[in-house]
Amino acid sequence: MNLLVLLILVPVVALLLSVFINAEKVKNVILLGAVAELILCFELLREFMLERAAGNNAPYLFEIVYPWFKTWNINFHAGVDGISVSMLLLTSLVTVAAILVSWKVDEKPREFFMMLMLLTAGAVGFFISMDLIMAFFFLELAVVPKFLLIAHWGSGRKVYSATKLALMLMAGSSLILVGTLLLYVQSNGSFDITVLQSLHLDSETQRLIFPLMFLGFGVFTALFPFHTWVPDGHSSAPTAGSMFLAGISMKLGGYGCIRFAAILLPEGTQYYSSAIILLSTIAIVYGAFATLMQKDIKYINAYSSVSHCGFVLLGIGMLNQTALTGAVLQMISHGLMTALFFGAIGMIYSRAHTRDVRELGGLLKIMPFIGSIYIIVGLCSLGLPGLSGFVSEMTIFMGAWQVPGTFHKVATILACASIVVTAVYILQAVAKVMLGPVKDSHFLTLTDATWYERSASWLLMLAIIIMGILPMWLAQMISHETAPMAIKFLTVNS
Amino acid sequence: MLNASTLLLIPLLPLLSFLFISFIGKKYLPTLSGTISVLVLSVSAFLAIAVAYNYFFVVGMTNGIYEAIIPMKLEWLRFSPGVSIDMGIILDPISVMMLVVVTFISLMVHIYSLGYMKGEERFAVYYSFLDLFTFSMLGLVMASNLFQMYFFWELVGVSSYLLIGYYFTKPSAVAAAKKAFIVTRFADLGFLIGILVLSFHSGTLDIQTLIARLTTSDTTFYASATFTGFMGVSSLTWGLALVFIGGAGKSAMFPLHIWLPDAMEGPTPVSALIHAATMVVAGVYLVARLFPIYAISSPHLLELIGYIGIISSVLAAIIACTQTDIKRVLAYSTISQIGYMLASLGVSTYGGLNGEGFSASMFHLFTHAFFKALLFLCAGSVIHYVHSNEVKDMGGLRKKMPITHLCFLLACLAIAGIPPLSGFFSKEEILAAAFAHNQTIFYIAWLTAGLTSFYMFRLYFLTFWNKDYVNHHESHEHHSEGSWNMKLPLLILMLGAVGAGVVPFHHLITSDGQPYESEFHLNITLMAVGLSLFAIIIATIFYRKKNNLSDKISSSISQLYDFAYHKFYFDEVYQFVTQRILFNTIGALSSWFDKNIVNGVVNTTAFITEAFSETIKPVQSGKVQGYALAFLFGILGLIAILFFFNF
Amino acid sequence: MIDQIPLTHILFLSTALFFIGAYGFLTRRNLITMLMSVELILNSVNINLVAFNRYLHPTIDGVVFTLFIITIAAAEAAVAIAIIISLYRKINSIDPEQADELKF
Amino acid sequence: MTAYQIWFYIIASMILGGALLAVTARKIFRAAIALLVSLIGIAALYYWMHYEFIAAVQTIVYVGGIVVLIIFSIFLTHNPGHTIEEPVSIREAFAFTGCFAGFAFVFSLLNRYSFEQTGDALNHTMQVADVGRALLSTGSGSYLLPFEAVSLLLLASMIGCIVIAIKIRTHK
Repeated sequence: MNLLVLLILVPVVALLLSVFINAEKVKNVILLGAVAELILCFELLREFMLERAAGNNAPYLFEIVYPWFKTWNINFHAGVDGISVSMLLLTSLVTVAAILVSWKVDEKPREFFMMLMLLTAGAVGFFISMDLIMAFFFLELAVVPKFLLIAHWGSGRKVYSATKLALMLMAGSSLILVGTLLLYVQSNGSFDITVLQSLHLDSETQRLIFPLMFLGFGVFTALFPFHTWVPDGHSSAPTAGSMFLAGISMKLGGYGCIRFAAILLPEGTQYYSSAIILLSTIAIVYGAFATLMQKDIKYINAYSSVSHCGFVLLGIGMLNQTALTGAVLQMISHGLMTALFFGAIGMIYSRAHTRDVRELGGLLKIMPFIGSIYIIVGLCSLGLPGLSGFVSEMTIFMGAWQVPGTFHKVATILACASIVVTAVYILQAVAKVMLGPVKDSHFLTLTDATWYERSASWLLMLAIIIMGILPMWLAQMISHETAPMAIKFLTVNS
Repeated sequence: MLNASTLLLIPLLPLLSFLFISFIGKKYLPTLSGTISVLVLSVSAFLAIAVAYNYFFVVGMTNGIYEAIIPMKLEWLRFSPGVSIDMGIILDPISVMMLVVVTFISLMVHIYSLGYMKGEERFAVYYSFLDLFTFSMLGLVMASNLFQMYFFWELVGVSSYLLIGYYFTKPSAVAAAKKAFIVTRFADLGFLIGILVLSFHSGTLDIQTLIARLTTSDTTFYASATFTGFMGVSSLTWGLALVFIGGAGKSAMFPLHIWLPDAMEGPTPVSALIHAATMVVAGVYLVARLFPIYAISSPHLLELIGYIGIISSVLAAIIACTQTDIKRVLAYSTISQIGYMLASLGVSTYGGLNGEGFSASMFHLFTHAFFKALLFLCAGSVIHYVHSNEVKDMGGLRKKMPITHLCFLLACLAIAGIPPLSGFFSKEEILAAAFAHNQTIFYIAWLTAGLTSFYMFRLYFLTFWNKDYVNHHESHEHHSEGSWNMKLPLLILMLGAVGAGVVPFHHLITSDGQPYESEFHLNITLMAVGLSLFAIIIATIFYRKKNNLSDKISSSISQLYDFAYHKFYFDEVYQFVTQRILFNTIGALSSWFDKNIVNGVVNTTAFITEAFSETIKPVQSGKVQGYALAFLFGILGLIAILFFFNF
Repeated sequence: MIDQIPLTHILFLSTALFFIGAYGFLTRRNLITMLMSVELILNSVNINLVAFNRYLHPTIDGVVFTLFIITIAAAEAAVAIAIIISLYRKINSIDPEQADELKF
Repeated sequence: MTAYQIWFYIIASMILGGALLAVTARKIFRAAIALLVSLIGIAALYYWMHYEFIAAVQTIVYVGGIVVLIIFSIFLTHNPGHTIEEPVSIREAFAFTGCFAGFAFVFSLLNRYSFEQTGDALNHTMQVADVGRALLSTGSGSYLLPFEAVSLLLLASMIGCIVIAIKIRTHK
C-alpha cells in the first residue's frame, strides 16, 4: 500500500480503536499509533532519500490520486517533496512527545488523546495534500481539536482564548477558501496544484489571489498583525495543546504560504514581497520586544514564537533559494524547539502551579533535568551553534543578505538584531525561573521529571541536537526543492 | 603528526570528556570526573605542544615562510555555491601558538581546580563546563572558515555564561553571567553582520580565500567590496569594522568592557582561564586572523582599532588603580593588557619589520596568558584562604603563603615589564613598534605601562604586606596554600611567566609568516623600565606599610578618583540605555501596542459583533404573539410590495 | 334562493371572521382564547371552501376538504389543549407572555 | 328583501357578533359561550347553503366536541370568575391596524373581482352517499389516501395528547 495512505490510515485506525476501548487505556493505543506514525515517517524519509539519490527528480514523489468528489473535480491527491517529508517528520515527532508529556491527563482521557490524534491526522493530511480542497479539509480538521483542547483542558481564560483562536483561524481559512475558489475558476475547474502550478495566470489575477491565500495562511503562522491568537491560545492551552499549536499548527501556515501561495502564484509573491518582508520584520522585532515585558513564561514563549515565525515569512519574502531553505529549516527548528519549550513549561507549571516569573525562582536546583532542558532549549531559541536554531537562522540571514537593495539589507539587519533581544528575554527568563535562590519553600518538595516526561524531552532534544550538528542532509533535501522555486521567482519577469 | 586525525583529537578529547561527564560521570563518578578531565586534557596539551614543535621545527618553513596548512575541511552547511560553513582546521603560526596556550593554561586550571573546587556540590558539572569551554576555544582557534569561527565564538560565549553563572543560586553571579552573555551577544551581532557583508562581496566564507580575494585589488570581488559603500565608507571597511565589533565585545574593549569585571563572579580558576588567558583574547586573535585584510585593504580602520585599544588600556588602568576587589583589579588589568595587544596590532602594517606590531601583539598575548593566569590563580589561593575578595580583608599574607607570595611577586614584575621577566620582552616590542609608527599611541602606552606597575604593586602590597594578617578561620590554617594540586600549577605557570620571554617570536610568528630581525631600542627600554620602577617605588611608599598617604592623594583629586572608582559610570549609562530605553520604552511600548491596539482591534471586532447582536436580540423575545404580529405585518408588507410593483 | 346573496358577501363574511380571529390571536393574553381565535380562523377558511363549492365549483371537493379541515382542527385543538395543560402544570399560568423561555 | 336574504344577514351578524365577543370578552367563560354562538352560526350558514351534512358535522365536532373540550380545559386551568389580563396596548394597536389593513385590502380585492357564477352550480345538490363514496374510493375525485392519512393523524394526535399531558411522577 502507498505509504502516504498508510500515514493517513494509522491515525484514523487509532481513533476508531480508541472509541471502543477502556478510557484509561486509550493513551496506550494512541501512543502506539503515534509511534507507528513516527516509524512510517522515518520509512518515508528513507525511501524518499533513496529515490532522490537514485536520481528521481520529479517534483512530487509517491503520488496517488483517488477521485473524491467527481462533480467538482475534487481528488484525494497525495504526494510529497522534501519539504513535506521534513514537515511530516516534525509532526510525528511532536505528536509522540506531546502524547508522552500528557501521560497523566485524567480529565476525560479518551477524548483528550483522541483530540491529539485528530490534530495529527489533520496536520499529516495537510502536509501530503496536493489538492487545494483536500488541503483545506485537513486544515479545518486540525482547527476543531485545537478549539476543544483549549476550551476544555486549558487553563486561565480558556474559553476566550479558544474562541479567539478558532475565530481567527476560521477567518484565515475563509480567505483561503475564497482564493481557492478563484483559482478553481481561473483554471477552468481544477483544485490540483500540479495543474495550477503549470498554469500561467496573468499578473492581475495573481495579484488578486495571492493576498487572499497568503494572508489566510499567514494567520496560521502568526503574521503581524494577525498574531493575537498566538499568545492567548498558547498560554491557555494544555501542555500538549501548546506543543501542537506551536510545533505543528503554526507550521501549517508557513507550509501553506510556500506550497499554496508562493509556488502557485510566483508573480503575486514577487509583487508583494516587499510587503511580506515589511510585515515579517515588524513581527520579528516587535515580537521580540513585546516578549521582553511578559511575566508569564508561556506568554514569553508565545511571543517569541511570533518573532521566530516572522523569520519563516522573512525567508519566504526574500525569494531566493538560501532564504527559502532557511525558512523551511526555521519551521522545523522552531517546531521542535517550541514544542520542547512548552513541554518544559508544562512540566514546571504542573509542579509549581504558577507560571509567573516573579513567583518562580531557583528551580534548577530542585529539578535539574527540567531545568537543563529549559536552559538548553532557551539557548537553542537564541541561536546557539550546535542546536537547530543556529542553522535555520543563519541560513535565512545568509539568504536575505544576498538580496541587493537597502530595504532588504535593513530588514536583514533588524532581523539579526532581534537575536540579541532574544538573548535578553531568554536569559532573563532563565535567570528568573531557573537560577537564583529558591523563591518559595514549597518548591523544595517538588520532584524532577518522570520517565514519560524524560522520554518526551529526550526525543525532541535529540532531534534538535541532530539538526544542529548534522544539518547538511536536511538542508540538502530542502534546498533541492527550493532551487526550482527560486528559479521560478527569478524568471517571472523575463 | 600534522594530520587531521591527530589534530582532531586535540579539541575532540575535551568534547568527549564533556559528554562523558555530563551523561555518565556526573551521576556515577562525581569526584573522579575531575581526574578524568585532567588526564584527557593533559593528552590534549601534549598533542598541542607536539603539533607546535612539529609545525615550527620539523615541517618548518617552506620558501622562507611559515605557510598555513589545512589538513582537513568538511562542508558542514552549504548556503549557496561557494558559500558554505566548513568545519576545517587551519594550522598557521598564530593558531598553533593559540593551541598551545589554550591547552596548556586549561590544563593548569584543570589541575588547580582539583584543589580549589574540592567539595563543591557540582564539582563534576564544573569540569564538564570547563571541558566544553576548552573544546569550543580550540575549535575557535583552529577555525579555517569565518562562519566556523562564529560558530565556536558563540559556543565559547555560552560556556563562559555557564561558568560565570556556576554559583547559580547567587543572584549576583546570575546577573553577571547574563550581562556577560548579552553584551558579547550584542557585539556578536556586529560580527555576524560583518560576516554577511564580507561573504556577500567575496563570495566565500573560507578565511584564506577571503584574504586572497579581498587583499588583491585586481579581483572583481575586491572591486565590488570597495566600490559600494554606505555613508562614504566602503562596504569592505564596514564589514571589517563590524567584525571587529564582535572582537571588541569578546575582548572587553571600550565601550563594551563592562561585562568583564562583573564576570569575576565566576570561580577564580575560570576567571584565570576564560577571562584572562584565552577567551578574552579572542578579539585580538580575530583581528590577527584577518590581519592581511585589515592591514592592506583598510589601514585607517586598523589605526582606529589601535586607538580603541590604547584608550581602553589607559581607562582600564586608571580604574584599576581605584578598585579594592582583588579580582576586579586583575580584570581591569586584563582589559588594559588586551588593549595593549590591539594597540600593537593597530600600529602594525603587513609584512617585514613594519609588521613588528603584529608579532609583538601575539608575543604579548602569549606572555600575558602565563602571567595573568598566574596572577588569577594566586588570587584564587588568597581568596581560598581568606574567603573574601576585598583587599581590606587581606594584608600581611606573605608569611602565611610564601609560595603564592613569590609567584604573585614574579607575576607582578612580569606584567610591570621588569627585565628579564617575560612581560618585559613583549612590552618592549610593543612600545618599539608604537614608537616607530604612531607616537601618540606610544606615549599613551608608555604612561599605561607606568600605571600598570603602580596598580599591580598596589595590589601586591595591599595583599601581602601592609598590615599583619588576622586569621578569622583558624581551622583552615593547616592548608593555607591548598594542596599540591593548587601549588603545582602556580609553580609551572611561574616558570612560564618568568621564561616565556625567551621564545623568539619575531622568528616564528609574523604578519606575513616571514621571520625578521628585531632591533633593540635602548632608549625605549630605559624609558619604560624607568617609569615602571618609579611607579613601583611610589606604590611601595604608599602601600607597603599602613599609612594614609594614598587617602590624601585620592582625596586631593577626589572628583577624578570618584569618577574612576565608579568605573567612569559606564554601568550606569548602560543601565539607563537598557532599562529606560529598551525595556521601559520600546519593550513597554510594543507590549502596550500589542495588548491594546492589535489585540484591541480584534477584541473590538468581536465587541461590535456582540453589541450588534445584543441590539437585535430582543426581536427574538420568546413572545409568540409578537412573532405572529411580525408575521402578519411581514405578509402585509409583501403583499403591499407585490401589489405596488404590480407583479 | 341562494343567488339572492352574491358570493362576495359570503366572502366578506369569511374575511371579517378571519381578521377577527387574527386580531384575537394577536391580542388575547390567554392561550385558550388564542386557541379559540385559531378555531375562528379555521372556520373562516371552511366557509370559503363551502361557499366556493356552492357557487362556483359544482362537485364534492370543497365539502370533503371542509371535512378534512374539521377533522384536523379537532386533532389540533386536542393537542393544543394538551400542550396548554402541560404548560399550566409547569409555570402555573397560561399567559403566553410568561411562556417566553424560547428566546435568545 | 326576501326571507332568504334576511336569514343570511341574521346568520352573518350572529357569526360576527359571536366572534367579536369571543375575542374581546374579559371573562373567559363568556368568550367560550360567544364562540359557541359563532360556531352555531357557521353551522347555520352551511345549512343556509343547503349543505346539511356539513352543518351537522360542524355542529357535532365543533359545538359538541371542541367547545366542550375548551370549556373543560378552562375549568382545569382557571378559577371561576377569572378575568383575562388586558392585552398589551401597543400590540393591540398594531394588531388592530394590521388586521384592519388586511381586511381592507382583501375587501377591496374582493370588490374588484367579479366571480362568474354558474347557474348550474346553484342547483347542484349533494348527497351524503356521494361524500361517502368520495372518501372511500380510489381514482380521480376520490380521497381514500387522505382519509387514511387523517385517520392516522388522529391516532397520532391522540397518543401525542396523552404523552404531552400525562403527569410524570418524578422519583426522588
